[in-house]
Amino acid sequence: MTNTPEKLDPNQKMDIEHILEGLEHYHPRRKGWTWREIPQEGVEMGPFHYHDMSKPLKNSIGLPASKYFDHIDPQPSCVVTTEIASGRFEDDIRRMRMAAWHGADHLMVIRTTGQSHIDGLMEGTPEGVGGVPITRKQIRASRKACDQIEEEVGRPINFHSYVSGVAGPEVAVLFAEEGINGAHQDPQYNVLYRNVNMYRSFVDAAEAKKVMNGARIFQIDGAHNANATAKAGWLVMPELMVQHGINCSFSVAVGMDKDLIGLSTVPPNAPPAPKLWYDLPYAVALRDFFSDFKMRAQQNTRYIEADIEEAIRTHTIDTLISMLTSADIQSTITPDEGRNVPWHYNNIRGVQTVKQTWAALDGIKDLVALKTNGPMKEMVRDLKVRAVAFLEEVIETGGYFAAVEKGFFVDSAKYPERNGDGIARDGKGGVAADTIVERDADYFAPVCDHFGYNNVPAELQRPCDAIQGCTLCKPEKIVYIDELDPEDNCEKRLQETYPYRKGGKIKPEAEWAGDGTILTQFFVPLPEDYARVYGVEMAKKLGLIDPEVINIQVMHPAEGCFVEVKGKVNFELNLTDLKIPAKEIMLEEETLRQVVKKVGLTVVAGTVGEDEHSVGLREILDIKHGGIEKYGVKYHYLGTSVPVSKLVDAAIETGAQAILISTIISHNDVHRSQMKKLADLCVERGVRDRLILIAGGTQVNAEMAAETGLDATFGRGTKGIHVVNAMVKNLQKRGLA
Amino acid sequence: MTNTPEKLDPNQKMDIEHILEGLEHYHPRRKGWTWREIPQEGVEMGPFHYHDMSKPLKNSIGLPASKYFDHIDPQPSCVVTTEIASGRFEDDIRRMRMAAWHGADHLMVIRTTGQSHIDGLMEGTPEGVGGVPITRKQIRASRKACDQIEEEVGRPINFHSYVSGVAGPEVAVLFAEEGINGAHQDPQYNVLYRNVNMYRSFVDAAEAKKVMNGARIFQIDGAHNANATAKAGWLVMPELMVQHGINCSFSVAVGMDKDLIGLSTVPPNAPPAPKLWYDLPYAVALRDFFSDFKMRAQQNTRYIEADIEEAIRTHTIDTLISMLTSADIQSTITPDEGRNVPWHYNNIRGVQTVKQTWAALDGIKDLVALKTNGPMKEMVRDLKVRAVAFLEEVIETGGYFAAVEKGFFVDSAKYPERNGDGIARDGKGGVAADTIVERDADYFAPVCDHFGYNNVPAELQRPCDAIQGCTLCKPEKIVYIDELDPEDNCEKRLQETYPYRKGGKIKPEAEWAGDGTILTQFFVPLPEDYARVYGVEMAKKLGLIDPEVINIQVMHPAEGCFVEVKGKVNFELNLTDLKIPAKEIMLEEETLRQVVKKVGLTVVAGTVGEDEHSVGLREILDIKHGGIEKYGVKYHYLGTSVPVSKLVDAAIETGAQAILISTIISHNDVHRSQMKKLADLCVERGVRDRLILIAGGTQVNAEMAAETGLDATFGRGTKGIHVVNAMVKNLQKRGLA
Amino acid sequence: MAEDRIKRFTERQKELNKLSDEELKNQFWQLCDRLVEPIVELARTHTSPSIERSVLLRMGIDSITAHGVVDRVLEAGLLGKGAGHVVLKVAEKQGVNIPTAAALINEKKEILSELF
Amino acid sequence: MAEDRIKRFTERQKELNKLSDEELKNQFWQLCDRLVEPIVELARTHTSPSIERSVLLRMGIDSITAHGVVDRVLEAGLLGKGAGHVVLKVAEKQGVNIPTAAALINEKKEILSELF
Repeated sequence: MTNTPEKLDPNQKMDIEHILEGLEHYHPRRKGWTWREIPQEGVEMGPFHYHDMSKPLKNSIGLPASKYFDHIDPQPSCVVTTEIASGRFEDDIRRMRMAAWHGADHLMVIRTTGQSHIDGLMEGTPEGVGGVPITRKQIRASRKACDQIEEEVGRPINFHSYVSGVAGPEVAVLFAEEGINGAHQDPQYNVLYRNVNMYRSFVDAAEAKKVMNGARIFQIDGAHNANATAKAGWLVMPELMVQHGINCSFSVAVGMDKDLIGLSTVPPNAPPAPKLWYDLPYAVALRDFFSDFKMRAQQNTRYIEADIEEAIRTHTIDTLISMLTSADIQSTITPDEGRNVPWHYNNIRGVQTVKQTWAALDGIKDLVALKTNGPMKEMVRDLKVRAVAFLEEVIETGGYFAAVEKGFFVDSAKYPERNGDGIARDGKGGVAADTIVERDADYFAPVCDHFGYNNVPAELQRPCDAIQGCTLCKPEKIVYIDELDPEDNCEKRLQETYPYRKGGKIKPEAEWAGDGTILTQFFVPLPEDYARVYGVEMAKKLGLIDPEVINIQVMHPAEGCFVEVKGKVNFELNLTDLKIPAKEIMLEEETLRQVVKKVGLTVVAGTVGEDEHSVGLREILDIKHGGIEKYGVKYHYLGTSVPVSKLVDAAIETGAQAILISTIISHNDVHRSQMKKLADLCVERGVRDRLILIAGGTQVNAEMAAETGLDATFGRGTKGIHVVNAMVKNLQKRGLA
Repeated sequence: MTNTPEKLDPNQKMDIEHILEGLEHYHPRRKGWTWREIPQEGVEMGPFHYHDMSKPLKNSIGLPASKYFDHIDPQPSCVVTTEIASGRFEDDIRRMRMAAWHGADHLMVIRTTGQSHIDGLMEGTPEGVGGVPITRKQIRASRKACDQIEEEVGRPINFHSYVSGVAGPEVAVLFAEEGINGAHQDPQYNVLYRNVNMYRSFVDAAEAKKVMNGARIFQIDGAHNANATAKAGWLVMPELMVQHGINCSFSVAVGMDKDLIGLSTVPPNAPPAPKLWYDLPYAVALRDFFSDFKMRAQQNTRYIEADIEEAIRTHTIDTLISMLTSADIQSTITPDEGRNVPWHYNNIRGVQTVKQTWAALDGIKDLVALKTNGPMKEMVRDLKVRAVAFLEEVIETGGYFAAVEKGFFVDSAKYPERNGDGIARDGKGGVAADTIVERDADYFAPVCDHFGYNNVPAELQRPCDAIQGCTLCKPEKIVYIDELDPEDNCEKRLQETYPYRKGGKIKPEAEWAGDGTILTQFFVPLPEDYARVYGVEMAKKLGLIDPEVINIQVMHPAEGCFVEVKGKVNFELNLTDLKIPAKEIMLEEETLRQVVKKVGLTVVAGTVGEDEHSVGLREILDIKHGGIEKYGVKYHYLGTSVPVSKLVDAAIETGAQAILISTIISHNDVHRSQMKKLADLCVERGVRDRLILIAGGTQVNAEMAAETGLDATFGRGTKGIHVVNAMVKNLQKRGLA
Repeated sequence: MAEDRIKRFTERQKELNKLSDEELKNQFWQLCDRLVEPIVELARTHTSPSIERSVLLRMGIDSITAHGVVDRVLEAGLLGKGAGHVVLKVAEKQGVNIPTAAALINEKKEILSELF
Repeated sequence: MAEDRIKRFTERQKELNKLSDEELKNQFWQLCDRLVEPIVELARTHTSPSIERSVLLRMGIDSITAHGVVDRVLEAGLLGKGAGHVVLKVAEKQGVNIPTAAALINEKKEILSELF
């Protein structure tokens, strides 16, 4: 069956309940991984030519500064990942849509804690911890949503999860059936970090990889966990290369195509350490050895603290390293990972870090080159030698399993040194120890994509002919289970959050719909221990529930601290109570030109309040910036820091019908006082009724007109036509046009 | 007179009132600019060798992640600037101290708006707008504070201000007398951006520069304003080179030493534009032409919007460009400049951006090289050619003044193109037009560091012998004026803020002591126009005064927005009402070891709650990480994701006296529930009185012990000794030791 | 021991430094391949409950039933035959379809006796 | 006009491209120096109220008095002599010290007549 997804309206929230309808009949319309389209000739956007970008999106949201550049939103050539882990898949889905609009096309859903130790598949949509239970229903609903989202933004979305733990082969089959596009699969990860029995882990992995390959699921390994766990992440690089090598060789040996195999690699170091000095040679060595495989560049988490800005700087440098070497996938870490479960907007910040850095450094390889001699050459070579020596010792020791039992891996010292803090596992121990069984001579598995010995009857073309086709050939054979737990499921949760999604009640949210969580930031002139207590007390005074200090930075031991406190608001507002200023209905351009011509509209303009920032006003005036001149308005520009009285005099002299003032300075409300001054002076001179008074500036907003006695006031993003529109309407109102 | 500054106590706030005492007798103990000390052999810090760092500070605060690296705080080889502009110098001073502790040694105080149009010196300490009035009293108090602060941090501080406007020569003398170390001086800036008459501006500049040179004041030019003002900053590069060239040539011609002359240069572009593609060739071209002069690298402000994170990413890239080329001074822009007057902690964030990037990329020039061929070479050469052609046209046009009158400068097109939006000034016009006077043959100025024709009597060795020495030779001749305005001065303001500085009342602050300003950040599932209104309403509900939305980022047009709202708290707390948890008094290491030995202290440990993060616990346990083992404690480590019951069993079997659990997962409070579970189970098994129960984790805090029924709980930054200390004290309390 | 290891490494280092970058790379991959060879053989000749459940899933049996079936098959010591194989046999013997056969196995495990 | 300028630039460009990097750099500095030469001469031979006030400051006169003195001197058409020069003359003539002389000038400007 084919299923073109329903079209989403960018101005409507996704209807989660509706997505859940008819899931039992849903099947993925596409299988396998998709890379971005990269025009060979580069990409032209706005005034710029980009060297290393992919096809732009149909719908997206650019960086804030894009307003200066015709709102362009260049898309990196690499696939961009964001990891989503709200714990409720119905909230994940909304977050996926936001992330896609900001440029993510690889959406990783973290599994609920402990699923890897569950010996079988989970079903339904119970609430997760630190992630969601990966189930058929959760995948179908999410993939179905992704189908709609990818149509909305105009680029395929790769949906990603994890094939690890003691149910690897089943999970792999589930993913193959449901159209998961990418997955982590690394038997070493199970052994070292999940304590799954080593034999079981590898035997299962062979089957899982075969199944993944059949569905063209892109594989990412788990070596990055080694430097997330090592005490001195920058020392374990030789071992990391060994771990990558083992998973790559094993994957190829069990039949995986190289172009489906990716290395999960993280620049191991972070400032204040000299990051580049360690991370760049490592990145080069890795790409030399693994030239046949794909690079999934991840950002550093090992040394991320509670400070968002620090994380973003380090991740900007991580992205620089990717651009100096290579990255097929650039993954992002939410900058708040060091302090709480990722919040909505921090997924976006992570994606923006890559998007912004990629644009900023576009073409860097044409401008700078890696040195191929000196320390660079030596360090690269040294890493390679240590990695090979490591392998030689493993073999000398009796092979991989023996080495694991001796604690060769995840030792925090630089090979060959040992701190003896490596993770040693016992071949007879671990989860699911002693559970593998030898296959008999007449072993038979009547299905496709099965790995290993299989005594398929000679008369069969495909093994699954024995059962007239397996689910991989006949999706209709897949058995869909909805919910097992009548209480712990998304329908119940959706009922609870209904008011905040569709019921007209408003609460902020950070993790889940309606959780009410907000963050406060402030400086308080107290030493750290006092500042911490004050933070909680202040939040309580504000009425926040469960206040918690999630970050403190000492500005000076005695002078004070920067404090961040999260808490939940104890109220909800009604949508109907929000008074939204009516959207200005613009007159037709033609009408504007006619009126302007008819009355010979002339204005006097200048910046006031000792303000030398003329660029904003010039853009409003000049024809070449689409200013009021474009619509036939004549103007006298008096320059910068013009006394208000001088503007009024000029208006009277020249018989202008309007005065335009601009000021960006708002310190002590000088902007307001200047506006009032203009209005008062015109009244004083008895010309108020003859003159249209308009003010603009970055700190100005539409409401200020009323309070300062002007006819119209404009803030950021105003264009000439808005000003003309206001003047013409005003003239009409006064019967002057 | 010599004056060794009073010693500051890092645990005491600076006493502003005390600093103001005896100012009339204060004279600077040092004059002129100071560069950082850079050890030729590099700098060793913690486990690392740095290639491009300066001598470490005596007192400083490192980046948050420095805790992973023995709290090292490497200091860049360049001088680091922060611009301080609270509008009240008494608040500036506290901010200077914070900035110095975070690595700033070039403190720029912005002038109050309009001071450049004041024909003379200002005196006293009236409140400023967007900066402070630069006066003798303000400079003395600030420089006196800097003397104390530089002793505290262990590095000279360069105090900086502005020699521009129509009182340039007087300001220069004031600065020379009061020991200002650096200053902006650029006659072009006066002409183009302050509309000072062009002849007056240059005649004054010659005198000012001569005076500055005499006091070894480092000069920074004003060319950076051109790209802050140009519509397309990345196109004006040839003109920027011309502006730099004119000020450099003029400065040298009037007697300034080249090593005192710095270019104020900003990478003109910003993402989403391909920043590096424009900014790197420009940086190279500039450094080629201006190899005899210093580079003051500033960060981009032209394209900074209201988003802090976006600004920080762009400024990280700006710093990268400095490191790929060169920077004698790296200036910082507060990341909130796009939305409000800089706040305390954003000065620190700006400085951290440089410190963090500099550490991250230490040694980059040994690892990567700029390409000297291809587009790089062409673009560099093209910029140089255009700059020279620009100069040729200026001369052809009749020289500099003629070119200014024709609007050659600050045109937004790329030379030779013109948009005709350049700033044209009239030689007969502008502030202080027609005020220069020709010197007579018997013109005489009986002072030092005077520029130009001076008919000094032959018998005099120095011109000032005629008056037995000028103030530059005899500081005691300087006349100090305290205050002119009995109302608008710092003493009055200090009385108002007294409660918040010394009176035990606590309010947060962003600009001024006691202003009560805080910031709230949140995501709300509303479209932009609704989110904006909701932001203000929510803030009102929280009781915030003057709430204002200062940033909105659309996460998705329908799904919601990230919103930032600032406002003032409507309450103050009393210091005495804050209950500070008593600081734990640690037992002597020796005592700990004895007790541990005596009772043969043994513990059982493991991570719980499906948590595979073992690194934290290992560090608490292992001797090589300074863990409890170091103090003689024996431990049984049961591994990761250990069921609580298993830990209790093991404790009973092994006769251990304590159980240590670790969990970093806090989703849905699993950490709390695991701790409670441990306590309950021990009670159930009747072993609670025999066992000391301790939990730790990144999301755990000391208070949780009480609420979960454990004996002690530990959060971030805990060391083995803390845990041993808690166990021993507990044993003693129970009479078991 | 530690000394020996470091000494051993220094020797290896000396040897490896003789190799060109290309040779070093080949060496790396040869060693990796050699390392995984026995592991791949182990996987080729063995199966596990999860593998067998994944086979049953592919045969159109729901996850819950599949779990039960594999437990029964394991108890009956027939996992080495392949759980799918077993279900297939039962289906043929009982003349029912695959899902029904799976269900039957969960209902009465005697059905597994004398299958092979 | 615009066309001419662009055309003129293209010619210049052609010429300049013949220069080596070093020659181009020298050309840049020669032009800059040539450009500022007349400006420096203007500065050498002229003074301004601010310059003269800055001289008085250096002579130990407070900023407020200095401001008044320069205004008086300007009115008296004596700025070309140098305000410091004027104060010095008054001091000598009246036999008072510099600050007192400055104060006197602000009190009665007649004092400035027939100084030179």
